[in-house]
Amino acid sequence: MICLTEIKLIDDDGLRLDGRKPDELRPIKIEAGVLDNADGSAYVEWGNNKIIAAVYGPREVQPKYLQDTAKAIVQVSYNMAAFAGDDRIRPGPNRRATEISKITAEALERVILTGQYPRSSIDVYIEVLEADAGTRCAGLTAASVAVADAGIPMIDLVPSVAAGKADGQLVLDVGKLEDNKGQADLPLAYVPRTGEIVLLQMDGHFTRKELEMAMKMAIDACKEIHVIQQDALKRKYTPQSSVNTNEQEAEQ
Amino acid sequence: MICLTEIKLIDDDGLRLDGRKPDELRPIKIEAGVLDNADGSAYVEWGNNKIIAAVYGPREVQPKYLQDTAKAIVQVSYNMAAFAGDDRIRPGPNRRATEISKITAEALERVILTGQYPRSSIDVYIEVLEADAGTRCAGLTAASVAVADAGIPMIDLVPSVAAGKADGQLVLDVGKLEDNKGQADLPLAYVPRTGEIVLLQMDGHFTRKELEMAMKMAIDACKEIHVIQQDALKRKYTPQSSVNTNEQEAEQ
Amino acid sequence: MICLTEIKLIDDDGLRLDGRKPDELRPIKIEAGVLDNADGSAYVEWGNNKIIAAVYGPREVQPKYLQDTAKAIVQVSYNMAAFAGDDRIRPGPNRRATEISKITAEALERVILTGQYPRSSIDVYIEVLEADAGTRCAGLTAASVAVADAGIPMIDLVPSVAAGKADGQLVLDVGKLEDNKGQADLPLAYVPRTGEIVLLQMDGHFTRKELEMAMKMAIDACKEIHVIQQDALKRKYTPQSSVNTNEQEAEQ
Amino acid sequence: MKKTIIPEIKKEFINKLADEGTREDGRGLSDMREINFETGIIGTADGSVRLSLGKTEVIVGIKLQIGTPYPDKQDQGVLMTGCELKPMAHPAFEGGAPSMEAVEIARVVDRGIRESGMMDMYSFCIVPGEKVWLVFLDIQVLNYDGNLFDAATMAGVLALHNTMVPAAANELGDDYKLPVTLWPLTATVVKIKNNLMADPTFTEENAAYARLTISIDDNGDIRAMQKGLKGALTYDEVIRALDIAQELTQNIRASLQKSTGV
Amino acid sequence: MKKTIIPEIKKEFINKLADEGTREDGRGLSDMREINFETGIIGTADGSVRLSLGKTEVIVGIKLQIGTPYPDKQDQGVLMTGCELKPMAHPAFEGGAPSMEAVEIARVVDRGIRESGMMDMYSFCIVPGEKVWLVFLDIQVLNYDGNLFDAATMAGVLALHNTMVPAAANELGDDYKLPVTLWPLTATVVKIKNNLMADPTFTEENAAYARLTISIDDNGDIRAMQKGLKGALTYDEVIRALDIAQELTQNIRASLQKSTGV
Amino acid sequence: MKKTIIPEIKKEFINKLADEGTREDGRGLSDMREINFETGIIGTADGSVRLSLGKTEVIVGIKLQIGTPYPDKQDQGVLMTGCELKPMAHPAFEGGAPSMEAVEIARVVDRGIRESGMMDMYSFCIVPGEKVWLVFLDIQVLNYDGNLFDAATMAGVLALHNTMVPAAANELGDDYKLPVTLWPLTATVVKIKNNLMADPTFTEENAAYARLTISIDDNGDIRAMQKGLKGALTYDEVIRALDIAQELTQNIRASLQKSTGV
Repeated sequence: MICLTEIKLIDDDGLRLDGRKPDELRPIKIEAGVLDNADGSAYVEWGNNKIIAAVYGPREVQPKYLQDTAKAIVQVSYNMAAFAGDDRIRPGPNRRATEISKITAEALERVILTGQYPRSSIDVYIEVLEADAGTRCAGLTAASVAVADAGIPMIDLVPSVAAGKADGQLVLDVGKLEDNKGQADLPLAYVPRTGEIVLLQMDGHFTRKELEMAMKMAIDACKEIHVIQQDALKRKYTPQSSVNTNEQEAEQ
Repeated sequence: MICLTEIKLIDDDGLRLDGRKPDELRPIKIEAGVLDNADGSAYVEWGNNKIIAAVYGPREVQPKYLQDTAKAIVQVSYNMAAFAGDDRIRPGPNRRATEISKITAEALERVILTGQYPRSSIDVYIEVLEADAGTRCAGLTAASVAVADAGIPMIDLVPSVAAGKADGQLVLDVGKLEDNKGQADLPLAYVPRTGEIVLLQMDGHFTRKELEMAMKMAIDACKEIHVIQQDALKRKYTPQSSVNTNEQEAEQ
Repeated sequence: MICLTEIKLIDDDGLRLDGRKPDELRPIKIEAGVLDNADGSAYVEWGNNKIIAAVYGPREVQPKYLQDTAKAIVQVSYNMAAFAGDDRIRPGPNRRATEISKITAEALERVILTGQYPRSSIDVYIEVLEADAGTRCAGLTAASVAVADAGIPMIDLVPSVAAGKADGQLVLDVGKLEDNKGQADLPLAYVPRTGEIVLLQMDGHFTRKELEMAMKMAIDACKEIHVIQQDALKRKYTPQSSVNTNEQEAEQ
Repeated sequence: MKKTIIPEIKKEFINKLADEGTREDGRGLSDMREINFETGIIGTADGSVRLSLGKTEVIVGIKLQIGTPYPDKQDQGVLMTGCELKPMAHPAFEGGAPSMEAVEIARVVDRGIRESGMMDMYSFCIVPGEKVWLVFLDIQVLNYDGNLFDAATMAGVLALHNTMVPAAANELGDDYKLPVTLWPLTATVVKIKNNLMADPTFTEENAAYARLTISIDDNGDIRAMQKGLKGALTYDEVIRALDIAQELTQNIRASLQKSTGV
Repeated sequence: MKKTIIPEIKKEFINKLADEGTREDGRGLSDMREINFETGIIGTADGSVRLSLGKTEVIVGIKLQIGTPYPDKQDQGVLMTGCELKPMAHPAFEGGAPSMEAVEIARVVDRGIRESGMMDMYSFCIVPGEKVWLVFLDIQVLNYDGNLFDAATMAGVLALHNTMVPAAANELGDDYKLPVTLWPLTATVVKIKNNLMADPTFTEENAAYARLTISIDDNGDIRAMQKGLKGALTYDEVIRALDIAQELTQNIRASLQKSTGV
Repeated sequence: MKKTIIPEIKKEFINKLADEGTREDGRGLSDMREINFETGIIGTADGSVRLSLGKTEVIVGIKLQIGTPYPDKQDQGVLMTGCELKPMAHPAFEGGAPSMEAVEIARVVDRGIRESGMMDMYSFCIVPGEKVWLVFLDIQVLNYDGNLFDAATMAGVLALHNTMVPAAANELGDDYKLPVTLWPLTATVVKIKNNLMADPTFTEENAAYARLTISIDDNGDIRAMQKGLKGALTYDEVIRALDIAQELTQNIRASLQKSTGV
């Protein structure tokens, strides 16, 4: 217990353990179209998170009774690789992954034009290869790029990030130790084009005022992430490869 | 071992641990129509047993290959709530519940006029909320009231009770300690209108003569329980509510 | 460790622990048509292995989506009885049984004239009642006799046996201790009529030259086993029962 | 869970009523349905409550057992929240493994209670690294008519307040009341077109576009949130939902405390 | 298990025969089919038997292992009876998890043996609360032609009488015969219309209206009963079934004891 | 795995090319596709590699944990190899429990590595009978285009060479490199009509008649083999496959060793 209270998440200069300012994102790198078989895919490195998303569809619904005659269904499977965490993770579904899969599907369903593909399924697979806090946000961020890469029409991409509280102070893009030792975590996904929130969770302790500020902080950051998402797609679909390389380097 | 042999299940006055006479039932309270969604339902308090039964149907058979073109199938799911026993019970099916579900369905199938509903299913759910010995009998007793409450035509209600042996003496409606320390247990369900036995199990040790007496004791008690079942249905379906209240009080 | 190295698998006379010569099979006894319900069946005693194989089919494919419009599918279920090993075996599938079922089905699929039974299934059940090394070979040997007993047309029976290495020397029909303490194991199944290998696995350590010799040793032994398989079928299908008895005794 | 489809015309009707500030059952948009409960009803449980929220009816039972702590939380007890949506409770519920919906409900109820600090998990440690109390909170749904999130959280909190720690049976001294004083509660609102409605019925849930569950502690602070369903909420809608949730939970808390004599 | 439907005309035929006191295979109504068995056939088992009852054929293997007792039975060993109805044994049997029928068979066989007191579970305790013998009784069905209840119980009892406790391999002294002396047996009768038939075949089971399995001990006392199938029995029919069961089990017991040299 | 059917005409085409000594992608019959890999890419793993073999792409992660040995191998560590064929990697792969194909791949990769003696399992014993290292080798398939056997074995061996034993985190002194020096490798050939082809693509695998995977150690000796698919191989074809495998693995080993600076 003693050692826990001694960890200072914010130092005297107002900087966080990894040197970030309270409202600063970790480095984010997105690459679209990384897998050959999938209809769409994206790879995200976000801090030490390493996540790959693949999209198959629109395709036949399996099992058939899930079919919707009016629109495509969106099925998401979020999964942690066996080696992605501190301890080895037993393969197979668990309650945490089930919940994340559900809320991720609900967020994507808002932006995908599912009405264009009745009776079909859009299947999204998110594999966390290395986890470093914020995997659900990074996974959704990757997944929406993968859906776009699959050529499936969407209202907009879905950037997502968590705001939180560490040492009593609001912080953006909660890191691993901040997640464990901090006071609150608020994952949020925001659709810039419509100004809508499509994923929202929270746990911890926020006053009403802190909560409002944290939401605003996350929404602003989503706009930043949205640009990185768009760049990733541009890089893939712009023919001039030399330009792409430059952009990529500039981003890093 | 020593302490076990010291427990006297029948005292010098011939009374049992809870003060009952050998051929006396525990207090039984049945209420029909307790759930809003189910097509029929019943709640039973029987000693400290608390059991709720719900019936859906006749409805479509799931899965479809179980369908019978000549009659309705009866599917029973008997389950103990996680908190219904001395130790916490892990959710999910187990061998005991599977067996009880099977013999309960077989008992109900005898009395339900399944021929009236070909290709359909009558689904019975029995949840034991608190267990105090005799749950299979109390569950079947509740289930048949719930089937009647669903308006499904039956030959008769199915009262059920266990006879047993404690300290070498025949006892009716075996209690928890009598079940653990007694010498025999004989759950039986009886259809008064036809004079038939539709559920019959036994374990322990009966001489042929004891067995015959135990069966008779259980059959007689079933006739008593049958009245309580009928009262429960009458109370629900009689318009004069003041009369119902009186009956209910009288019964307790 | 010390005791392990002290076990000599081959003695000074070149004989093995059970007195066999390096290229000698254990006693093999095959009986065809041992079960009443199955369309075909065979019982094999091979050393202390006791294995029974049953065949049902051609019959309807379950589940239906596995159906092949051009030919029969061959489904094999290899299983160890709970009491077949040194420790009690938990019922249910495991990875070893899954692999053996797969390679056994692939071997049988080569010889069964599946094209004659489109849309149907040939289901093979192999139960190891007592295991004594070499169960997959003995199981396949039994299974092909059972398929023949079912009257399903085949190119040929499929004899199978393992060659191996013990104390650095090639040995035929690897025994239990040789399997545990030996240096290599090579299960092989051979179709005499076509000269083809339809099952081939290996683990351990063979030089290229040893491997070639081991394969030849196993192929030669398969021809011997083939005769025993044919005899089993002849005994069942030859009308003169007195003759059969003689043959049977002669073999033992 | 089987798919439940609410006809478009029904949704229109619900929304039209909402535009007029009312609902099928006559409630105002921010009103809860009637709450009834009875505590201590299950003799085999260490704490229990049967609670109805309108026609939604649940039993929560608490069982304490001695077990080993998690390796990374050697000096803390363990809270485990279970929920199944059994076919008894609604014709759309199916048997078998817990559905995605059941998992979400269990996790949201767990979070709402856990994050409030209502349970001091350190106080459930008996021997660090060896023996701790495992607290099982099991939700048995008898009848489902929407908004199980709030009903189950309320029932869970009431059941915990009703719980006696079975110390004697475990040779740890006399039984004692579970040391809890706080009353975290959730309020769930759904959005149907542009209207927000608290405490949705089954029909309203299925007509709704988005759902937000908010856990509020005794101070009015926010302890957990969960957005659900396939639609979105604007920032302003979240703010309105927070207004509703803070007021509703304050009122319910007062009334629950009064009923239980706190 | 797949549904098996016996045509109505077949049932009529079986019943007509029964009215005349006979059956498809020529037996009288209260006759058992021929029993054949061989013990000690599985070298890896501590006790084993292969038994056929008519065309129903089973192997029972007994394995003893050292394990921990149940918390509420610290000074007793554990008997575990397993049965699967694998597709090998009958075209109606399917793969996968044990069916309801398999569960019922395992539990009824277990009860018939356990309740007889044939196994003194206290004698299987090695160190109270720590080390006891786990006795696994596994039923492997090779061919199914009805009345597995009686076949498996007989095989189980024979296998237990054939069992050597593997003490030496567990460093507990010399191996010794499992200390059992009793011979509990079951007899199963089915009711087809108004006739009772003992030891039903598969066809008779499927034509039958009700089934009753009765476990009888060496004294002719009743140790367990199980009614099955979707019909009913009158009190008088149960009495007749008891008559049949007491006589049948007495005869079989004598003959099994004779065969095994008891 | 869903059934994948390659049209007969496609098979003819593949075979025609093979008769001419070439393949759809221009390779010779005994050529491997291009191999690319990067080690140490997963920070949470003790060893890792991302490897592509043509369009087949896998990640192998190694995790070491302390656990108890198997009862019959008290003085040895434990190697556990896991593989799932998740729907991400190919449209024919389905969710749920590992398929027969995934089980076979995991077991063949495990055998190829284990039988080579590359891992001295005794060196993973910490306290005999009590504490040993459990080595988890998990294969994550990102994109499947055939011959996962060879790709996963290569990736597994590279990942083991990349592994640091997490001794410090387990209070067992400083971390150290996993003591491995050998490079077992597999080569897989398929037979299409009468031609043998190494390193088959997905299309070639599905057009093929038989498959043979051969594990070869640093000395060119054979450590494991696995025949697959529904056809047969003659003795001579096995000999030719051995020729191909010995040459291919020697070349790949040299090139992998060079790349990793061994």
